[in-house]
Amino acid sequence: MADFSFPLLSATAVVPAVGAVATAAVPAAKRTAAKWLALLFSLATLVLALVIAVRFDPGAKGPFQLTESHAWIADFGVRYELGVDGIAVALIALTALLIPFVILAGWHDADALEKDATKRWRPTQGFFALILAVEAMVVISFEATDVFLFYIFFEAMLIPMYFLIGGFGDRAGVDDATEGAARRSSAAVKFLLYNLAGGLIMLAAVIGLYAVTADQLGTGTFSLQQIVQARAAGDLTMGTGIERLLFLGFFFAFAVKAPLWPLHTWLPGAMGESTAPVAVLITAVVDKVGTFAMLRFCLQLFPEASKWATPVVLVLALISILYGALLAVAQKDIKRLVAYASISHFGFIILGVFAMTSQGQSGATLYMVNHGISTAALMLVAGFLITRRGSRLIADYGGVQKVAPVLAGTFLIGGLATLSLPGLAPFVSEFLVLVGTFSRYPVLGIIATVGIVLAALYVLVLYQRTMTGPVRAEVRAMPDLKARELVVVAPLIALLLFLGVYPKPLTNLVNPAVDHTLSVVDQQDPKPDVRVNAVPGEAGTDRDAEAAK
Amino acid sequence: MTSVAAVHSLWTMADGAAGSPLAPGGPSRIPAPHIEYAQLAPTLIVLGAAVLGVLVEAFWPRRGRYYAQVLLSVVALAAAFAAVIGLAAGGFGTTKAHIAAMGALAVDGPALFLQGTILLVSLIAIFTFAERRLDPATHGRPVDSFAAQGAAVPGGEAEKAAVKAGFTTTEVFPLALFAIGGMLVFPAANDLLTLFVALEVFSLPLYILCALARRQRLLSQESAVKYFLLGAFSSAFLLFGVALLYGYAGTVTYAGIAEVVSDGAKQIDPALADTMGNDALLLIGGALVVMGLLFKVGAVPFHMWTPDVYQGAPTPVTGFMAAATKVAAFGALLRLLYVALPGLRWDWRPVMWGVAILTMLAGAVIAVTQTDVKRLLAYSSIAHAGFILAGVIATSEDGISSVLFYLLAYSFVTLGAFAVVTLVRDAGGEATQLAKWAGLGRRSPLVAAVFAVFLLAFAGIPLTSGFAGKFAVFKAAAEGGAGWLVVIGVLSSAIAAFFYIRVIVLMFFNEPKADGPTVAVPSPLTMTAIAVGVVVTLVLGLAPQYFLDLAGQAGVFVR
Amino acid sequence: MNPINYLYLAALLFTIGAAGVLIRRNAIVLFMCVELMLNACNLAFVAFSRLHGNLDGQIIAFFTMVVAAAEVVVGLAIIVTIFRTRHTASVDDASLMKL
Amino acid sequence: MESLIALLVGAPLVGAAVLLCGGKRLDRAGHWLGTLLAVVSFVIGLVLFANMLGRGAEDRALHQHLFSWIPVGGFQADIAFQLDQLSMTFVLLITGVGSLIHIYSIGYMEHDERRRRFFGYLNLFLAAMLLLVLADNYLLLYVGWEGVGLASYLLIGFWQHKPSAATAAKKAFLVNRVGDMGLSIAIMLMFTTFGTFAFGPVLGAAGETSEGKLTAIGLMLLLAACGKSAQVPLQSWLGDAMEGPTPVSALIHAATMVTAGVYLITRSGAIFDAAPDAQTAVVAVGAVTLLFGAIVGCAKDDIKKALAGSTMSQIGYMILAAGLGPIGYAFAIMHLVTHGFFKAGLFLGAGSVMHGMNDEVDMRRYGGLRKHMPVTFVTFGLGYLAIIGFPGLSGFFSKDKIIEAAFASGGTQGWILGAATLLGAGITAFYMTRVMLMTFFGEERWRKAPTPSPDQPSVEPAAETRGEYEPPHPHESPKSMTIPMIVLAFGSVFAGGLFSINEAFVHWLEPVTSFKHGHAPVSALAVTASTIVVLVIGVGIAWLMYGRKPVPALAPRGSFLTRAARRDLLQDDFNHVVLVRGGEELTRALVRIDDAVVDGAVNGTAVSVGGLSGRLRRLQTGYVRSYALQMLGGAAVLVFATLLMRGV
Repeated sequence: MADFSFPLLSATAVVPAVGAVATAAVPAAKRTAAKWLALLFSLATLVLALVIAVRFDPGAKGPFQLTESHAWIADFGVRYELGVDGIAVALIALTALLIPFVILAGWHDADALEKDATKRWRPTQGFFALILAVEAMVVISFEATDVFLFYIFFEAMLIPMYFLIGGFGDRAGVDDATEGAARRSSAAVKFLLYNLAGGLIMLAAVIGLYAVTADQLGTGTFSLQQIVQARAAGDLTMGTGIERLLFLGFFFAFAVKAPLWPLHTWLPGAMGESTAPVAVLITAVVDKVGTFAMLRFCLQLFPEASKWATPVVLVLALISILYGALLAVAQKDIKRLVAYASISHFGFIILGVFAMTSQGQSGATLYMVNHGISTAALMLVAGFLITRRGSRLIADYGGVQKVAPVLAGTFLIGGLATLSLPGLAPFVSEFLVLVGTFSRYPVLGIIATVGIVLAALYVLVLYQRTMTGPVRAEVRAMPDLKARELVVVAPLIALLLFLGVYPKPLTNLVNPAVDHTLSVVDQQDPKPDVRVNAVPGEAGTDRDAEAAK
Repeated sequence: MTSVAAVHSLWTMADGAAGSPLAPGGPSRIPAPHIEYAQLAPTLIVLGAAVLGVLVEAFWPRRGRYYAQVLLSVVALAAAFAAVIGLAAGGFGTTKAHIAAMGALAVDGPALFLQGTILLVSLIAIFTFAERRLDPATHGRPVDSFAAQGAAVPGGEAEKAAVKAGFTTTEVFPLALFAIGGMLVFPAANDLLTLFVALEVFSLPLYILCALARRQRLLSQESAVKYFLLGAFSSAFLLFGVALLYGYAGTVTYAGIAEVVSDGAKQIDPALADTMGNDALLLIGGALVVMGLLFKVGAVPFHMWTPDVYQGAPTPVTGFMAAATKVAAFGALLRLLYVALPGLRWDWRPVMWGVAILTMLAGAVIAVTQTDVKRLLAYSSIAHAGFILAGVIATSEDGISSVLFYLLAYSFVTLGAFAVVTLVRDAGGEATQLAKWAGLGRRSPLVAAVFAVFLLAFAGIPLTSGFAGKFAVFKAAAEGGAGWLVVIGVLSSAIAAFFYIRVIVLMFFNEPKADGPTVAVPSPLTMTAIAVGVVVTLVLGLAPQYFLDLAGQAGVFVR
Repeated sequence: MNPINYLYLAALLFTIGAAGVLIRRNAIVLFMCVELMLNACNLAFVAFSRLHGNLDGQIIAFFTMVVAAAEVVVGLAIIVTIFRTRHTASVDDASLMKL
Repeated sequence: MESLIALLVGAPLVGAAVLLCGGKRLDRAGHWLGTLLAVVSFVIGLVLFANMLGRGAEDRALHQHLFSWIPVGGFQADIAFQLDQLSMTFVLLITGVGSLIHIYSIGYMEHDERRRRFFGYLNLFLAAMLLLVLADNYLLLYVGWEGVGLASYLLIGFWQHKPSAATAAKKAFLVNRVGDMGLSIAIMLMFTTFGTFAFGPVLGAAGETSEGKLTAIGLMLLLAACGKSAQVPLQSWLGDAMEGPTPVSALIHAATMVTAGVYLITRSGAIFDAAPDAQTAVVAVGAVTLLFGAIVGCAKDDIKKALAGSTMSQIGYMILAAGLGPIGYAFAIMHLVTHGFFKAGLFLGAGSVMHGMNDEVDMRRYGGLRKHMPVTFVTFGLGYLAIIGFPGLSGFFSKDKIIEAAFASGGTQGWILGAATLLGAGITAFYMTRVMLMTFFGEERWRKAPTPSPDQPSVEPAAETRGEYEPPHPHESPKSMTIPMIVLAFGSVFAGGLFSINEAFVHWLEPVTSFKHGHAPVSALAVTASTIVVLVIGVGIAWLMYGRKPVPALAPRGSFLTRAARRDLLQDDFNHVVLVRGGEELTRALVRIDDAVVDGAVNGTAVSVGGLSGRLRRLQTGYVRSYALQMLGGAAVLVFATLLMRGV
């Protein structure tokens, strides 16, 4: 894309950043204006993201496209290097897509705080500005191909996230204001410290990486491509011990973010205490950076160490899957239930990443996207439900289906997506992950399959307890979804259906990137023991050609 | 017998005395010392201004004195800074770097860089000194944060009279200037005597400044007396160390000592050589001198004074001390270790490792349970001293420049933070109890946000100067092979993050108290101070390259 | 007599001074002990200068005295003010700030 | 022609989409639209059928490749259809019966304000079921497989305000999920073994891999079949599924969906043929279930639950037949079709009875209804005769063949299976006769108020305590309901016969499910004879118990077996104790661990740091002299450390 001089990637990150500033600057009186402004900027970002997706050419040579590279901090060997592969494009698109919905869904989330608003203290403006800030940082960390650049935003995004959780938490079912504030801030602090600790340990590894490269390449560098190439050329050979230590440093941070058992305990609190849109922001957008980084940095920077760690990681992922699902079954709080469900799903993603098969990793990437959409759908509808009833407890609901059928219906679809029902997007990714895992580790694959039964269990139990049965007095007057809420949910559901039936655009985008990763790690898919007719791949594609005719 | 030899040697040396500066045979043959005034300009300007300041105190009419003093100090500091720039531009930082004033002072990269930093910081600090809008005017006259009359008994008749008469302690400005003068010399000192004198020159005025708080005079005086006694105590150790080093090397110039250290004991008088293992002299002496400096930088276990003094001293002074003193002291420490005792590297490195680790951890851990903002910042400054030590230990050019950069970054953050502390006030003056800061973010988001920025910089969150600095020193340490030091540093900064975050939580997430403090609207002076702090913090966080280059070029000591 | 002994004396004086700082309560006495330490240093300087047969040490001794004198001025000023307010010169009373 | 296949699935799918998204404005026309689309796809089916007959036996299979679905490396999943004789049979059954039941539901659901939604779900089911049988690869089949599961979930729980319904729906879905696990593992195995999971290649290459792998695949497929077709040990959901509206029970839980397992096994014949152990497992499951279901059917007083038991048992027959390999496949499918007719008919009959009896389901509250609803009586009766295998009716032909095949499977296995199937036939005769007698014959028990009893939830105590009980007014159902029943009755009478005319059905299927004649150790005649004997015995006993003496309004305590059978042979109790309770305990324990251990570790560190901080703070005593002391100590340490380094 040399001919394409306009810095598309930077723009995609800058627009929301500018939006954040602009929104924050809106005077206190113009609250609604601020909301619209934020929405506008998020949509602009979406447009840019789509342009990226269009500009991106899956077939092209080289791991990264639309690259930008400028000198930044020479002393640290840091360059401002951006570039996207299929995986990044998919996730950027996801982020840019979700943020407008998050903003719409959170339209009134900050209103509760307006009571003690002053000329200077402008909750609404702050809320939406922070959301946009998070978007900007997430986007750029998806784009960064310089480890240091990535690290900076990987860490920095914690701050706005932290204020979103602690400052604009969920007031539903909180009778005592100060007690609620305490719960919120403790959740926020836990989120921040947990991730900060992870990040700092990663920092040590980042510095170590610099030391290694500086020692062996003469000048220290953080450029992913440069390091990968140097490795390939044999100029860079890390000692086994060093490589493992560095890998662990990186992986720890990502495992906290992802989150992987047993580093998950911050998530339920954070999601439970924050409003639904923010919870979506956490689990559907921010956490993806962790799994994405495993795929892009852990595997490509430290292939040998990754292989060395694979067994342990896979087992942890497996534990996450089952553990998260079982705990989800036992939750009394809707949001915490979704949180534990997410932990289970992240287990699947990590399983797919480290299965080191093309199905596994493509599946994992699709999973990131699909999980983002499905969780968003489920969580946002849950949020609408909670704001209506003013309680997060499952026990406080019942028979909603009768009074608010549309709400119940969308909730059910979100749930079915979460239990990855065939025909909905998550099924595709989940099955790919399972197949990918199974083809190399049959036993793990089978155990992981138990997860789909548990998923059905917690989703259906949730649905039954909240939506079915005799109508409870408290929900009798519950209104059905409003127009704004439908605008939020309908597209998500449509997307779930579309990607469930026709995920090809996504797979086409992702496959080359995955193949590249696998080649870096130098792993091939295990071959089937009976070779049936030609290569199925070709068969599939040429049959496609026919279909096209 | 040995004694005879020794005595004899004295006579003989006195006889054919070519080289000795004090050769007998009448004053006619004493060569006049040759001083490069131009190259010492920064120091001279500041000290000269200080003297002028004293005269102003003596003769200038009282009502105009404040303005005269402020003007004088600002101009002087600006001029001195200009001089530093001039020298640097003249290449004295790099190519023309050399020893001036007959080996007393070095004019080289680190010296100029640090002097520049000190001068800038002091300039800002003077602004906060001069702030007169925060305290309510008494008897219609604006007052600053210093006692009306330092000598008067708190709450006594004399003080009342002084307040009524509208006295203000404008002496603070010359005092500050003297201190700054000493600080300028400190990192440039190229022999142990100059080191000691400079130390005292900047310490003594600080002792007094500490005692001059307008409010809570008891605490202020207590901090002064503590600082003074411990300071004197430590300087005594330093001096004894100097003595021993002199005894070992027979000279106090860094170059001379380094030479002796490198080519062993042959220069030592046999009388010494066979009576005591002269290495012992060297090692003990070195250790004691280093201890004197560690006291100034507030490294564990010589940090006790820090929290008490930081808390009791008038906040502007605290900010000034916290920022400038650290810069000067680390400068001196660097020069001592890199120029005088490089031969001892293998002896002091492990020890400094221990000190660094202790300092980082102790500072971070103790800070966790602090309840007073100023004490909190004091402990955080201790932790930071530990981080900087990690860079010092690297014993590489990278190490030096990283430390220089860190000092630049850190000093501005600190100054800004303390400046913010001066704004948050209630009836009893500054409200430094953390509990009172609850919900500040609601009352005045701007101030809270600014303070949050400083805290995040302290915590080393990316995109702030704190992160760049921390990364620089840890990188240097890692390249110096101190990987585990880095890991421990990272862990302790994780602990440190905890209490910085705590303050942010307090400010933003806790409901404001009814009787909570209010944020006073300061004059442009303090505003500038804070603004500069924020700007530097962000600039050094986002685009540190230029300053890293600067520090990189300045990273070479002249020997 | 061997000048080394002066060094031992100096070390002894220094130790006494340090010990004094640790045991005495009265600020003035404390301060005196510090002065004693400084003078111990002076003695060491002079002794070394004698041993090395150059005069630097003796010059340094003069500097030290001046510095010590300056210190006295400042120190006494502070101690006197605090005595005025508290009507005691015991350093143990000056312990409002702790932990 | 190919392009029509997609339309086949598309029509009801569109219907579902429109009806479910359409909103209230469709309430009035909704059911018509739904029915119309069902009929449309039936018509398309007929067209395709005609077209297929037009071609030679071998090249009857049609393929349609829509687009490549999930292409990842070697993993190529396509959206592609395959319409061969086997699929065709199912298509006609599904769309045919489906259309009838749509029509029936128009009347049956008349008074339900959510009728539009009901038809939407029905259409959704049709689409999914058609996808299941038309898919040309296992993954797409899996989509249909879970799709029908979803539809069944929605329809069982259609009356969601009833907790029992909601629970039943959830249970059905969960149990099915366990089966689905089997299917997905099977698909993964196929992928790792053959590198694909399309029917053609997999079944073509089945022989080339190790028997062990095939056995594994077979067993996994069997697990799936058990879940969907309510076979032991995953049968527990079917009884509860009767909570759904009766048309649903007729369509999904009798005629079509529950037979998907049979389809799966028959479709995967090639795999099973190469894996004898798997086949043995299949027949074992079939045999056990056919007896299990029959026994349960004997003890139920709820008419629908009794029929459900019978369904289970009949599908047991099919599974067993399918497990017998080439000698059984065709008969399994044939019985499947005939069963589709008469069981659907019976359910619709039951529905019509309930319709006339204010939704009373307890057969002990029926009796003598033949006078009041003649059409229902006749159609139901014909269905009854068909299912017990009355000579000349559908059931007779299909079931008889299965029994023969069972004997033909040879050796002791043959004898055991034969015996089992025979016994099953007898029990079938017994419980169906019981149903018949209790419902349409004997005194009209519904005339007098129900006698209060603890274990009769269907009785409102309020009514009879206040003695103001007015009996229901049994009446014949409207045309929209009776016509389908009549049509089905025809099916149940003649289908079997038609199929058996010089083995038309068998030959029709032969290209797909290779057929070979089983050689029974006993002559076909003998089998038929013994079947009839057993049948007579069964009917006789039933008449002695329920026909001759009046049926007690209150169920007698009965033998242990009876009581166990009432509770589905204690299977649910087992599930409850082991799975439910155990699961709850496990999750509770995990919650505690999560708080105490995993999270505790984290909080623990924080707390301990705080404690350490508190302790270290105490060093800061505030006394200058202690500071000085510490400094001195520090200095000393510093000095000695330095000396130590040098070793001086």
